[in-house]
Amino acid sequence: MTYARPTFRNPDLPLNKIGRARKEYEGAISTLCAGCGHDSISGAIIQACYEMAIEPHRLAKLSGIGCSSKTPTYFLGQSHGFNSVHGRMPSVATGAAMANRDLIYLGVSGDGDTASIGMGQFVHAIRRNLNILYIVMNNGCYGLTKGQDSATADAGSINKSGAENQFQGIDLCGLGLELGATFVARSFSGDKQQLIPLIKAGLTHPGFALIDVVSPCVTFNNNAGSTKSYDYTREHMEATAAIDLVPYREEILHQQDKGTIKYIPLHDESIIAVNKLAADWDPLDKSSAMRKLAQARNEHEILTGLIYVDTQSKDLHTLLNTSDTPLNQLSQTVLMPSAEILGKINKLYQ
Amino acid sequence: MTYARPTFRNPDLPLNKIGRARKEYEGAISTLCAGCGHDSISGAIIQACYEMAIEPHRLAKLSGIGCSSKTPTYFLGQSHGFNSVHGRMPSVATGAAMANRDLIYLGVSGDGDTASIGMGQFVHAIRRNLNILYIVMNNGCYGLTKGQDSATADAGSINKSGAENQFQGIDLCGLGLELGATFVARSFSGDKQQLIPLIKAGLTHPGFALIDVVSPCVTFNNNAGSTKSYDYTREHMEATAAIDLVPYREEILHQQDKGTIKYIPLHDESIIAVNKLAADWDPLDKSSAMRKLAQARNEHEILTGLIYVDTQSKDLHTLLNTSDTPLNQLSQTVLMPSAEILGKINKLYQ
Amino acid sequence: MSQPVLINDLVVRFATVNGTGSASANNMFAKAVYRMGIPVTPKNIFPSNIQGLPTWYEVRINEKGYLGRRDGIDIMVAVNAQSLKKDIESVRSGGYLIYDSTKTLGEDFIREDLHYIGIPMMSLCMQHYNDPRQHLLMKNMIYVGALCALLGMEKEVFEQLVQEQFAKKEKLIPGNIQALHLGMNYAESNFECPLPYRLERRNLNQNKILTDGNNACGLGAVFAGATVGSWYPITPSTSLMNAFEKWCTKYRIDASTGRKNFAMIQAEDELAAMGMVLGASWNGARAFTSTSGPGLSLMSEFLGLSYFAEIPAVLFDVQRSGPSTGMPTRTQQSDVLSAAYASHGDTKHILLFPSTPNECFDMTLTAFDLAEFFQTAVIVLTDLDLGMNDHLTDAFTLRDNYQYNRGKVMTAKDLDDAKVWGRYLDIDGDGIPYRTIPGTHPSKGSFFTRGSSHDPMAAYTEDGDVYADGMRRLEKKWETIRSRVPGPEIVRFDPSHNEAIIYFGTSSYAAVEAMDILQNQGIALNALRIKSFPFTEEIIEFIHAHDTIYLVEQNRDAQMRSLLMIENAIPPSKIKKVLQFNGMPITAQFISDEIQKIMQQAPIHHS
Amino acid sequence: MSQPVLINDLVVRFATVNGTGSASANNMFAKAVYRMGIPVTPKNIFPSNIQGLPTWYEVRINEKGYLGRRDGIDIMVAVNAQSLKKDIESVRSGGYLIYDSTKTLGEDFIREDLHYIGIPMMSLCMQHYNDPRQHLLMKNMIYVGALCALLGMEKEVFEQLVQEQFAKKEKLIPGNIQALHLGMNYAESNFECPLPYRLERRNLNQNKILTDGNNACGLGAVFAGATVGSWYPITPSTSLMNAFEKWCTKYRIDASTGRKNFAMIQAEDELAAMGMVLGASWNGARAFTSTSGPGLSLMSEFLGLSYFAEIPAVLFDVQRSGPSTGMPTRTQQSDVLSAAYASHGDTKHILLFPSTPNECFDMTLTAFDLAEFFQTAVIVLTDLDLGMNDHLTDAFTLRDNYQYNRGKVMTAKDLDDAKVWGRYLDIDGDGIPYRTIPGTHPSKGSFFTRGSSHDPMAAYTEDGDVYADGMRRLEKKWETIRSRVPGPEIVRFDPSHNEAIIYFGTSSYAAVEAMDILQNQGIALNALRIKSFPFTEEIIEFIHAHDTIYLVEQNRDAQMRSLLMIENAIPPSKIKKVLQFNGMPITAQFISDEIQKIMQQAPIHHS
Ligand SMILES: Cc1ncc(C[n+]2csc(CCOP(=O)(O)OP(=O)(O)O)c2C)c(N)n1
Ligand SMILES: Cc1ncc(C[n+]2csc(CCOP(=O)(O)OP(=O)(O)O)c2C)c(N)n1
Ligand code: SF4
Ligand code: SF4
Ligand SMILES: [Mg+2]
Ligand SMILES: [Mg+2]
Repeated sequence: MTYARPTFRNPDLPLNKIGRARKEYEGAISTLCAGCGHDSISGAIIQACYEMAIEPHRLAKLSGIGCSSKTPTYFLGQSHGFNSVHGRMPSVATGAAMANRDLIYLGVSGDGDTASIGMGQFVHAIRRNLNILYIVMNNGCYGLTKGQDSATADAGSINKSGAENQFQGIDLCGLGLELGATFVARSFSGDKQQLIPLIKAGLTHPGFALIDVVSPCVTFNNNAGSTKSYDYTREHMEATAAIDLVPYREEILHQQDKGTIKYIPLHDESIIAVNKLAADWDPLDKSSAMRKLAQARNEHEILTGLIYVDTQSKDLHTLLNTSDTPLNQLSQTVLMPSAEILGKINKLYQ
Repeated sequence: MTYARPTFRNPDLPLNKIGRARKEYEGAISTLCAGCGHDSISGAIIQACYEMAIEPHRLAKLSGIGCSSKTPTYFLGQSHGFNSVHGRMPSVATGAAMANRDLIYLGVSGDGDTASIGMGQFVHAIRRNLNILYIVMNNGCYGLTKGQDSATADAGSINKSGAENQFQGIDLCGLGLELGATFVARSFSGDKQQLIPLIKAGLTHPGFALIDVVSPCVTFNNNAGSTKSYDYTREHMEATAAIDLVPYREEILHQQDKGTIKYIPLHDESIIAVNKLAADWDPLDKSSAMRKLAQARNEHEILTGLIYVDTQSKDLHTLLNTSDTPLNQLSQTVLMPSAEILGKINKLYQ
Repeated sequence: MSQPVLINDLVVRFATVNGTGSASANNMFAKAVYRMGIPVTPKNIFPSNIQGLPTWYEVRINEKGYLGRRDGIDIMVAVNAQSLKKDIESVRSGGYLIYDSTKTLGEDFIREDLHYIGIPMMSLCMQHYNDPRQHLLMKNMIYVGALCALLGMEKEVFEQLVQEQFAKKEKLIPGNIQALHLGMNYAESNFECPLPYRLERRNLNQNKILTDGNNACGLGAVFAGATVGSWYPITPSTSLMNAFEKWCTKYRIDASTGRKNFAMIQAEDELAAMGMVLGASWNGARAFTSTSGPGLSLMSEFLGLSYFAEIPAVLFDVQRSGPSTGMPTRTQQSDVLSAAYASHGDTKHILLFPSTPNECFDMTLTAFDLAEFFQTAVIVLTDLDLGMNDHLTDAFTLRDNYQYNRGKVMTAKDLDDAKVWGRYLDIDGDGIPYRTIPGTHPSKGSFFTRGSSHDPMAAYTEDGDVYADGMRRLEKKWETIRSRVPGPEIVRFDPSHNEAIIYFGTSSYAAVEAMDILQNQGIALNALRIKSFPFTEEIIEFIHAHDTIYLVEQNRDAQMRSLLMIENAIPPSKIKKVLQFNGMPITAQFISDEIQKIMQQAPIHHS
Repeated sequence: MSQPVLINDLVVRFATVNGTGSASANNMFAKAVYRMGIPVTPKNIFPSNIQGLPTWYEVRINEKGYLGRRDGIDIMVAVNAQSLKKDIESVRSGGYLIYDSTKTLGEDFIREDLHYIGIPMMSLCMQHYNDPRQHLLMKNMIYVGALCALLGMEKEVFEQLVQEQFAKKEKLIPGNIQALHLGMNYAESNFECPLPYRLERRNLNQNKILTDGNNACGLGAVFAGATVGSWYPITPSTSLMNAFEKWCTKYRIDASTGRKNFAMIQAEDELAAMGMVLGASWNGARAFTSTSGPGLSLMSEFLGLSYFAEIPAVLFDVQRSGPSTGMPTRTQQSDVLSAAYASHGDTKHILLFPSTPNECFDMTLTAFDLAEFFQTAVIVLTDLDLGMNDHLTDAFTLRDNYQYNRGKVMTAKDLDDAKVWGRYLDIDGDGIPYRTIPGTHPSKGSFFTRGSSHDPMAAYTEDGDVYADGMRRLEKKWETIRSRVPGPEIVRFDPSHNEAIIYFGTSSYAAVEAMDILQNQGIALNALRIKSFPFTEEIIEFIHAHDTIYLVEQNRDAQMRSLLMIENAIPPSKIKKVLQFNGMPITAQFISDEIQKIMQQAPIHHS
């Protein structure tokens, strides 16, 4: 990565608000298996960031270890990437956010990375309402180590070698709700139309935004009997609603009147437009979200779409009461007390 | 611990079914602070095991690190104790259970030990339906390291130094339900009448039994403003029901007719008698349990008592399909294939 | 170019794409060599991904039995377009390139000093097979067939291997046999077969098998009576647990009930995996886990508990290239120091260093015996090369009348008979106390296990002298251990030689060959192979008996050398470092070159 | 018994019950000694529980400035009935026992060779205070008052200290002053005051302060510009983070907004604490954590990432007695080896070894500078004794014109000006690459950070040679580090001496005293104090300049000796081990005795 990269731009490519082409949001060529769900999610991330006109250098993409955790290499090549250690991305992201509240944080993880080795850190990042969009590329297995069942594999799901998983699967959305996650959504790598607006909303949400994306592993867990295969997911998907993220001022006014749409204003100037599909559910009401989720689970449906959002929550920085200036920008003058003060301190110990 | 301990017994002490006095279920003298809730829980454990006439040497008591995790020294002195490392008792207990399915496993932990450093292992022990009674002595703080807020401290709770906890507290019962724990209860160290039968039921339950016991830390978290103090807990406690554990055959028959009592037969010969207090709640129905809990939470009540029990679940041994004979009792003859077999195996690689 | 004839001394490399099924074809080639009685060792060089990247399979064939890796490829089977350029560059001058000539090679790909053997693999497939899914697989069989003809190998051997491989999917046999023949026939009709590089039947593999170390360890654990296995997947250790499960499923299921006489749990991480091992061992089962570098780091707190609370544990660390995530699919011997002293405080752990699959099997039995006898962790350090590659090795055998050594365990009767029993009492003066298994006796033998300081009766203590006595007893136990671990293999000891080579693990193959290379240049070295840590007296004496030691390691920091100095006061100036750490299995040439370089340097100032 | 008069050379021990408020009274005594200009160091010896167990406070007073612990108690203030028997036994013959004579002592408690000073503490309390809650606290002030009289100390000093201590709760002052006087008066009226053991004003504490190492490190981190602190509570490191928070709350809150110019998170465990440090450092903030042994073990995977991905990190390891949970409230220097090589693979970390609170402060600044300059982890190894006990130390000072060294960081302008920039390119030939802080430049300077193998441009690679080059560059960086870390303190170097003592950290106090003891016996030693790892050239030269080195350590396994051998090829036979590891701070007597023992042993066979 010398930055002597070709700056030539095809003048015909449509540019976004900050004058960047979609290409500029791409990354290196993927080394994942052809057809891997994760690649589609990378595509959705690229599209969402392009459409939102995010300045790539203002975004930090962090991950753990796994096929899913490799994807940050394959999108947003001009952003800052950190492929940490297995299961420990949330703490690295927390530290990064503490140091610089002004970047946008995108965490990418796998179901093994999050629900097994990373469970503790995942839970605590939620509890602290860390400012991050946390995407789990959930394939119910450990792709990179060759297909073992993960902790999100459903009991009864059959893996490639024909074995039936005995243990109950962890529902990351259910867990997120229980722990007080302030933005909870589920999607499917095969449904970009649903996924892209969710990513946009998640990137905008001030606090912990969880998107659990079913993302089939074509090599190890796409067989008949698997409950994380393309076919199974397509058949059992049930969406809460169609949503869209609308930059507030610009567009909300002439959309105000569409009857079935609910508008959720976010802390910045944007708004989530929810085209309500599911009855008996209000994304702003946690109990209804929990009920909806439990109900879908009982009926062996995979509930997708936005599930819950809390627009009033206090994010990590508010909870920590840190200064508006990112800590990494404070100079020695601001940070170091004077020699006189040190003298005064000495007096206390005399 | 030479076992040349005095065997003299006061002949007047009442003995349990296996001829042991309550004293024989005690342990070393506690070194906890006078008034610490944990000591009361130890007392309840002693009483429950005495009443159940458990053979002390058939019980293994395991813990992590903390004031709470010290308590196994203070009860059941003739049982086998394992004070492991901080937050990692569940894995040690899992290994122990794998090796010997015939012992009774009692895990004791603190809120720091379970909800912070131990979160990952706690979650996964639940997921595997490990055969254990897992008691959390929950004081909302780290007693042994001098009173820092723990992850179960409620947001808004004031600690001894007057600071208000900013982060949302983790509700271990809610988490347990979400993760599929098959026995979930909450109690209060100050309410032995409620606690003792819960411990008995938990010890009998085949699978993961969680009892989250509010257990005030008199030294660091019993001040005004704390939501884990004696006073606060007493004021905000709300019980689901009064329960009792009845050894099945012996007593069930002549109790059958009491109208408001619900009987839950367990896998062995015993039965939980639930004297239903709470409306709109059935301990066998998970949704009702979740609803009940969420409702109490919204009303700032501390829901105690049995919350949920699944009497049909498959325990770890069933899931692993291990032999009835404990693995640690299999001899070399059973375990080691013959030299002939080794010869056959060699052939495969020729 | 007229070629010298080379018989039974070749390196053949297959350059393919991972996830395309070439592995089993390549493997068949290696096995055919083996069946022809010629010593052979293949190595997989694979990327850290699942599908679509270049991968290599390198087969060293050497009738003298030199089976380490050797640089310089004689025959390259290049069927991966991605890496073709580099693959061609890597062939040694005068070597052969076998490629798919369905498309002609561009100018760029032509080296004057190579022989090109084009086989139209894809077009043969297209002509003979309708199902496009078969094309990739059959292409592999075609080049194997071609090789058979080109090297003058026995086609019956290949046909037999096809039969065996598809024994359970019989209808695939004819197609595969056909592909073999397509390759053979094409080669025979278009090239002068056999080439000057050729293979001839020998009878050198009697009582040898071809298998990998992970399989051997997993199988060893079954024979050792391990009943509890917990683990967290990590390359290159995963297949060890898979092997254990496979063999247990075969030999440890109760025929009458269908129930398992073993329990395996895929843990949530490595900390939990080690926790389960300790819990199970504490409860009297033989329990183990396996991992690689990052997992070792994560287990370090629990390893300290094992040491201090004296709980048996067996851990296989199949080393890969560190630090951190490093090169997960490359080999190294770089966890030696961190394994030996894993955990804070004054801790030490027993290490075993097998060098062949046969020894993996045998040392696994030893590992469980040592762990239980000494009530402490035993770490078996293998590496990716040993664990995941097939090696030609002696057939597995059981020692005569082999009995598990369960160590000093008090039975109920022992407890009744004993006057006094304390969990950490050193009754025998060897530093090893007696333990009880929970549940043994209704009123005797219970004790409290803890990682905090304890007295001989297992009671908690903060008395510094009692604590220090306990630590000194552990030191004494360590001395006992030193006298009981497997001694070294003294490979050569001629008192007239002043210099010696010392090595361990997978460096052995290359080291033995290097000795011969040096010998040919008039440099005679004695040799010793380390098999365990702590180091037994024989190792120390051997070192003292020489002026200079060349210590061969596959790491950067000479970690084994550190251990020798720390534990045995070996003067550092005496031990010269021969270090390869690029992730590839070490070669004899590297070792002999390095040793010669050191010899040529001015003697270091001994202060 | 007629007593020799002892002036300003005493050990006074207070035996109390923890959680009863005695700590602040005892502390007041030590501070009074300090205020009288006499060198003094107190030590807390406390149990691993919160309330109700025996605890001791030991004050060494020595006008020669010997401030290590000394065995042999001259005056015991024994107010804990639980431990009374043992406390009496521990007094040196001819010493004094001050006890509560409200109840008469039983026969059992009488030793002929001691002086008994009974003060009816409880009964005085009952007579003068109504509120029973005050009894315990006032009892403490009474014995302090009695000591003042008995030792001939200045009562104004105590009165002044009471005023200061209760400055914010003024109404408590009269009661406490009264209690002081009750003790003084009772002592004066009933005993011949002062005793032959007495204290006289000196002026030896100018420019010295009395504080603990954890406070100094916490304060140092504020001055060093640390903005991110994450941690998991563990004794004895907790108070370090508390100090950081306290000083930040004082000096780092923006006056206008009330918002914090720092961020602290109590992490869920030590893995997370270190993860946060790496995340924050990667993002360009100065970040740190502190822990003790078990936490160090848990951080080991992340420390490897720091080394390999070259991310700064500052870690304070306040060592306690290991292994495992060990003795959590006792001191030791036993994480040296595991800290130096924490993590699997070939890794190494910078270590700093402060020996006084003053140095804790100063080295904390150094730690951040080194971590950022070298882009790697720096572990400051203190211990419980240094961290939690007050020490007499030079007042904190800032180096003149001290500027943070943020290391090689590319600004936006640098990026625009540079022809080529690669995250892991060694432009300067010192092994240290240039880094960027995320967000610096809209189109330049972004790179991918990873713990897997990477090339100089930060791209993923599985090329063994590229990987090995990177590892060699890290070795080169290590050599640069070796030339830049704080050099040793050469305490004495007389070329005519053949033998020397080497020590580090809290052994310094005792080592200096031991040198004088030995000197008095005609044994002259040179001396050096190690301040950092890797070892600078001066250390090596110093060692080479001597025949024998006595290396003083507070661990069992001579871990520093191991490091010297591993890294610097120091012949093991040259370094003799002087090891105390019972959890108590080391004493001069122990050191001098051990050295004499070694000297008397026949010289070891050097092979
Ligand atoms: C500490 C540690 N343990 C184990 C591994 C091996 N490992 C790499 S990826 C992975 C699991 C990945 O599963 P998941 O997060 O679901 O990602 P996927 O590959 O399925 O996308 C494991 C176990 C590791 N890198 N580090
Ligand atoms: C790895 C590790 N980190 C930190 C500690 C220090 N420590 C001991 S107990 C404890 C917290 C105990 O809290 P909790 O589990 O709630 O028990 P309580 O004392 O409140 O009963 C901590 C952090 C430790 N022993 N080990
Ligand atoms: S193994 Fe599975 S998860 Fe990994 S790249 Fe292939 S399809 Fe994707
Ligand atoms: S500190 Fe708190 S938790 Fe610990 S023993 Fe005392 S009261 Fe109990
Ligand atoms: Mg996955
Ligand atoms: Mg607690």
